[in-house]
Amino acid sequence: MKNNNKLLVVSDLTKVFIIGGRFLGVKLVAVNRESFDMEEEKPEIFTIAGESGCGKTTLARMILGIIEPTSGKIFYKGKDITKIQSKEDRLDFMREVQPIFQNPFETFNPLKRVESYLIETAINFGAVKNRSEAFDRIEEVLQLVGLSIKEVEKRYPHELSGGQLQRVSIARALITNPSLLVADEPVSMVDASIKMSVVNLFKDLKEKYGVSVIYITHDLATAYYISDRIAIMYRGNIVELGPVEKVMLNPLHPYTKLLIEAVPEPDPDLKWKEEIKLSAMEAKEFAKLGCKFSERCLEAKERCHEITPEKIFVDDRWVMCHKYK
Amino acid sequence: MFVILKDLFKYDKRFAFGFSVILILLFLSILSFFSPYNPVLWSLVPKNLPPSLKHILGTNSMGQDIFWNITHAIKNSILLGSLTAVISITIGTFVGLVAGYRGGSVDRALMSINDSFIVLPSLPILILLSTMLKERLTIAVIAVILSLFSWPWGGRQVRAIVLSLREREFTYTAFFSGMGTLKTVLKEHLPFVIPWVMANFINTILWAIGMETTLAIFGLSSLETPTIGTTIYWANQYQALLRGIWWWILTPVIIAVFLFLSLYLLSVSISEFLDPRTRLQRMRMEEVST
Amino acid sequence: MNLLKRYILPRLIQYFIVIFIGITIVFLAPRFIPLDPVISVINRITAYGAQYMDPEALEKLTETLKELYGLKGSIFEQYIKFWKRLFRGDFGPSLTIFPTPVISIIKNSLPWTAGLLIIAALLSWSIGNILGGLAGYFSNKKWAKVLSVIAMVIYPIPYYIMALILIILFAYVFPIFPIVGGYSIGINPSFSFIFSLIKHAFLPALALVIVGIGWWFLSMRSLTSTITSEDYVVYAETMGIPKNKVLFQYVMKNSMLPQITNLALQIGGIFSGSLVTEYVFSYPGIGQVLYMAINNGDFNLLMGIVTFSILGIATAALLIDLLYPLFDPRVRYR
Amino acid sequence: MSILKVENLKAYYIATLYGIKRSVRAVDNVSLDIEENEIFGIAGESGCGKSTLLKVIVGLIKPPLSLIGGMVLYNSGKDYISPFLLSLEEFNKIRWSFISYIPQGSMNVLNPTRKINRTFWDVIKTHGSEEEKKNLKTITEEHIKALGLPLEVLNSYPHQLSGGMRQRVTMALATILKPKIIVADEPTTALDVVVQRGVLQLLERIQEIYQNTLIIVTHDMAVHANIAHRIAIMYAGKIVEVGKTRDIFKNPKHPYTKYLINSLPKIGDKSIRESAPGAPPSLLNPPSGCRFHPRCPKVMDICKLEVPKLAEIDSGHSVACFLFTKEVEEV
Repeated sequence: MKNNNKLLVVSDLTKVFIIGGRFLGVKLVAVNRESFDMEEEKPEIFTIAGESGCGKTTLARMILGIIEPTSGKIFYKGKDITKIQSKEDRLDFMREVQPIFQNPFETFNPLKRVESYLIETAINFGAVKNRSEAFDRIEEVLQLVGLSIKEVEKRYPHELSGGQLQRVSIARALITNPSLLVADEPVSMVDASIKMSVVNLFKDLKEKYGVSVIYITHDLATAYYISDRIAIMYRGNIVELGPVEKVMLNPLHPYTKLLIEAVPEPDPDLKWKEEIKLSAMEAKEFAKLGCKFSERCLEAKERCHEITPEKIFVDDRWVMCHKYK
Repeated sequence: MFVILKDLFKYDKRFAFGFSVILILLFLSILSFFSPYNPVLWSLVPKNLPPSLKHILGTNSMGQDIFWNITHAIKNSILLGSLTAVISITIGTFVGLVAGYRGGSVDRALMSINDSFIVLPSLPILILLSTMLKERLTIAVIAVILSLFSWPWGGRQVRAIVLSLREREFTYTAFFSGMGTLKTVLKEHLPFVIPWVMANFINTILWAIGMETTLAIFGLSSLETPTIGTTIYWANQYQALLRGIWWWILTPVIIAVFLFLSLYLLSVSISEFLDPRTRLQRMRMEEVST
Repeated sequence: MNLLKRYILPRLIQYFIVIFIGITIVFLAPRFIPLDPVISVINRITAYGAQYMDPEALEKLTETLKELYGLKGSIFEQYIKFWKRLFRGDFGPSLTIFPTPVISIIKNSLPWTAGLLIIAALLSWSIGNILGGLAGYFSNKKWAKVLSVIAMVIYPIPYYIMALILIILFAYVFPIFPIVGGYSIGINPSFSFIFSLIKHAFLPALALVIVGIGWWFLSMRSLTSTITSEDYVVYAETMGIPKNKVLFQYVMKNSMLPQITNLALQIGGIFSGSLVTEYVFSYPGIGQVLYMAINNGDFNLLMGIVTFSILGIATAALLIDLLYPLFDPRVRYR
Repeated sequence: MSILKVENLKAYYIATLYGIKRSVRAVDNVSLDIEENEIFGIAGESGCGKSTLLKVIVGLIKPPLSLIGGMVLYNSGKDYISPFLLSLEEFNKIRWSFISYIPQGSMNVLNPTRKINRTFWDVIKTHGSEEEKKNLKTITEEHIKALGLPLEVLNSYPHQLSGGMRQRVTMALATILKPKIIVADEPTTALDVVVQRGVLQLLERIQEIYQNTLIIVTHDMAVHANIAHRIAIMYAGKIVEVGKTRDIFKNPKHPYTKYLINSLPKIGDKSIRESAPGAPPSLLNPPSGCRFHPRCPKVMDICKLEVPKLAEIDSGHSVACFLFTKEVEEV
């Protein structure tokens, strides 16, 4: 089987949300028939980037099994996880794939001590036999993220800083020795002065412990900094996917170009020169025929408005644009 | 627990008032167990006596001592309210939990029934039901039929709380910590639901006592059992006010006002105190002061 | 189109569900409760001294009563018939005022109740909301706090107790108002008739309005204090826009919106209140008729009133809901 | 000549709940001089007091925030006036026509039940001259056109506009009366990068057209690099460094600023970035002496005891750090 040495295969994945009841609701295609895969042998940080509402979080949640795809399949180490039924299989899967969430203050119940989640994870996944062993394991993972049990013990979330909490969140995810972390905007709420230490942590995890990471972000600078490959999403589609250097330094898709140009450089010598145009009212691009970016695309031709472009492999990457056919 | 009560008592005037009055009323209702008169029997004392040392609140036209009678009435009214609250909160919480956690068509079906009961005018239907059951009405039966119209409010609110909790990130953290649904509900969500249940419990008691009083006016209650409502009913039947036996009608009215007021103030102050947001604020403040 | 699909249609569906559930309960209640209205009427007749009724006549009477109550045939047939009669507005004859049809008794007393109810609801809604809005916006002012305390004391008191307190105060302690009736007997329709009408309606309306104000005041106050901390209000204040404009155009306009929906939800409660109040003040509305029906075991009349109130309240609530988009542009343009 | 002066400003949040009192020392002894016709950036992490500083600058002091000491002065052309000393009426006169404010989270600052043009008219009616009040329609339309926004937004309700458009409408609203000073609190947070760029360009354009002063607060250093002329760095309620944008980015002095600048990732550069150790302190109970000392790699004994004063070390470049100055802040 071709999926044999793949860590994760996402194929033809679609999620349609119906807002407001089955009869009267409005359809919203959050993720539209997307596919990609990750190697098992070679751990990597795979970034899914895009603006709000592009479907990146929906995609991540489907991979985590929190929401059910409308159609399509997700294979984790050859096993279709959309078909998981039994509690044991679910636990087995969660042992391998763990999430990191966006808001560290929301990751833990504000009315509970944070260590309770660490203990629960250690015990529920059978990593340890009893509470004292659990504490050994917890100390181990906390040290991995640069904390110690003393800093965390008996603390409520509000007594820790955002950076510390995000580390605890990562430590919790590591207790089960997972092979894949799915991190949804893990540093967007972390203070600037400690942001990079959290980002570096992901890098370390990959390099030293062989953990692969799916990094969901809108922050292209950190995406460039840590990732190996990147997928740029626009309105439910991955419009460009490839090695991060290729995609970000030499973007092919017009949307990727626009996105990268819009990122402000933290250098007063590299100020923006020309102005960009913004669309006045948000067009209903989700329901649109053809390429969803065509309304905003400066290079759009007639066919772009009518025919949905196919994915083409150009210069080491997949691009979803008529220009390269 | 005691510390919390002390804090509330000290810093919240509404609580202090409500709690004191409720304690007094509870004391009165306990007194009923030591009542020298059987509340169901008539003509035990001379009729229509104004308040005096022997009969603190006077006597009524049925030959009953009003003070001892009202202690029974308070006890029975509170009992009725609590019973209704227990029944309707159990149903409401159950329906809300099921709708919130199951979602989908189960949720839609349950909620449209629920919402219909909310919009439905309750009094006419309650009147219809109690007219039908007129001869068999007891405290328990009244509590059951009152519950028919008080569960939906709770059901709706529990569902709303559950829906918002389900989408919060810590619920996912609990899920990925390998906690099952039941454990998540009990350990993660209950602290958010309980304050609401407490407040709603008191509010339902309030509503039920009010409703029973209203039904009793129409003569649709367990008329032999003294409650605040039936006391007023009998006073009206004998036209106490027109005949100048003001102590007969005034006693239950004043008791009712104090009972409703204190229950309401208790529910407001408790729900404010237990609200997770205030609770968090308090936790933060304590951290500073220590 | 979207408004119809997303807003109006779901509400219409809900309306029909409400009517369906309500009417079904009304239909089922007497049939599932272990007391037979027919037998209880016959018991009453026998108690009045008709002991010598021969069995055949008794049988006939039972049949007639069953016919009158719609209790003939299988439960399903009865149910269909029940709806059919409902559509014709036929609730059978009243037993107390035999053979006046129930519908015409209701028709006679309905204007009284509707008048009292609408006036009380509108008055308490507008006064309560304006005062509550002011108190929520100027929450630090002394008068706002005093008003809040008063509202907190009034709010939990049921209509009935309030009515009694008013009677004790204004008809007994200070005999200003008449205790009972809808108008003084023997006055011709004229200016003094209207005056008498107002004088008689004053206390019942006052009881409804006072309790109503307490409710609307408290809910409006909490809504307003939430809205007052909304970004757009804080910003309007930052912009230095005059206080009264901020209060009415920015705060009240937005906090009134949920109150419209609440009015739809609350209308059943106000109706219940008016039933009781009418009875206490012997005001000639539905409440009085209801009391008569209960006391005389007038089954048809009771069923008619209950059915009618379900239809009326649900329709009123629906109308209020349907008017809502006129006030909220977010629902109007979606 | 400076158009706005902040002198030894102290503003705390003071709250009481069930008998426990707490005070957050959000702005603690801050002084600033802001020039005419410049874009001045204030940078810092969440909870460092930068938004509070802005609020006090525009005179928005409402409980639980209270002013403990210090002064804010506006240069009205003739003399300095302080928003704290004006009556509400006098203050209303200068609001919007002299100083205006674009608040944080301005996604929701537009009244959902009021058409956009009504809000513009409200502002003109409140603060404009008689002349302006007469022509409020044309003034509004011309202003919208000048900023390059489509006219149809005026006839819309807020919920009909996209987030970016709402943000730009708010900016137009803040500048309708051509104020001398515009104060913007995190104007681009929560916006997507493409929209963010459009919004920043609009801010720059406004500043170019009206030649006024723009004070912009954001935690995003890249935004400052692109738009600000001068930057102040805030840490735990205090300003630790002020300088020209180039100086701050190319030659940061304060150890905290160094961490902040050096940790910024850049597209096209994969070299390792390091964060400052530890975490920012709680303002309920800030550390003694220099508030950065527990995290500072170059901490000295004096840092734990004395508070360093913000002092000029180069022309237009001031630092509050004992590595560069020996001056101690008197409280």
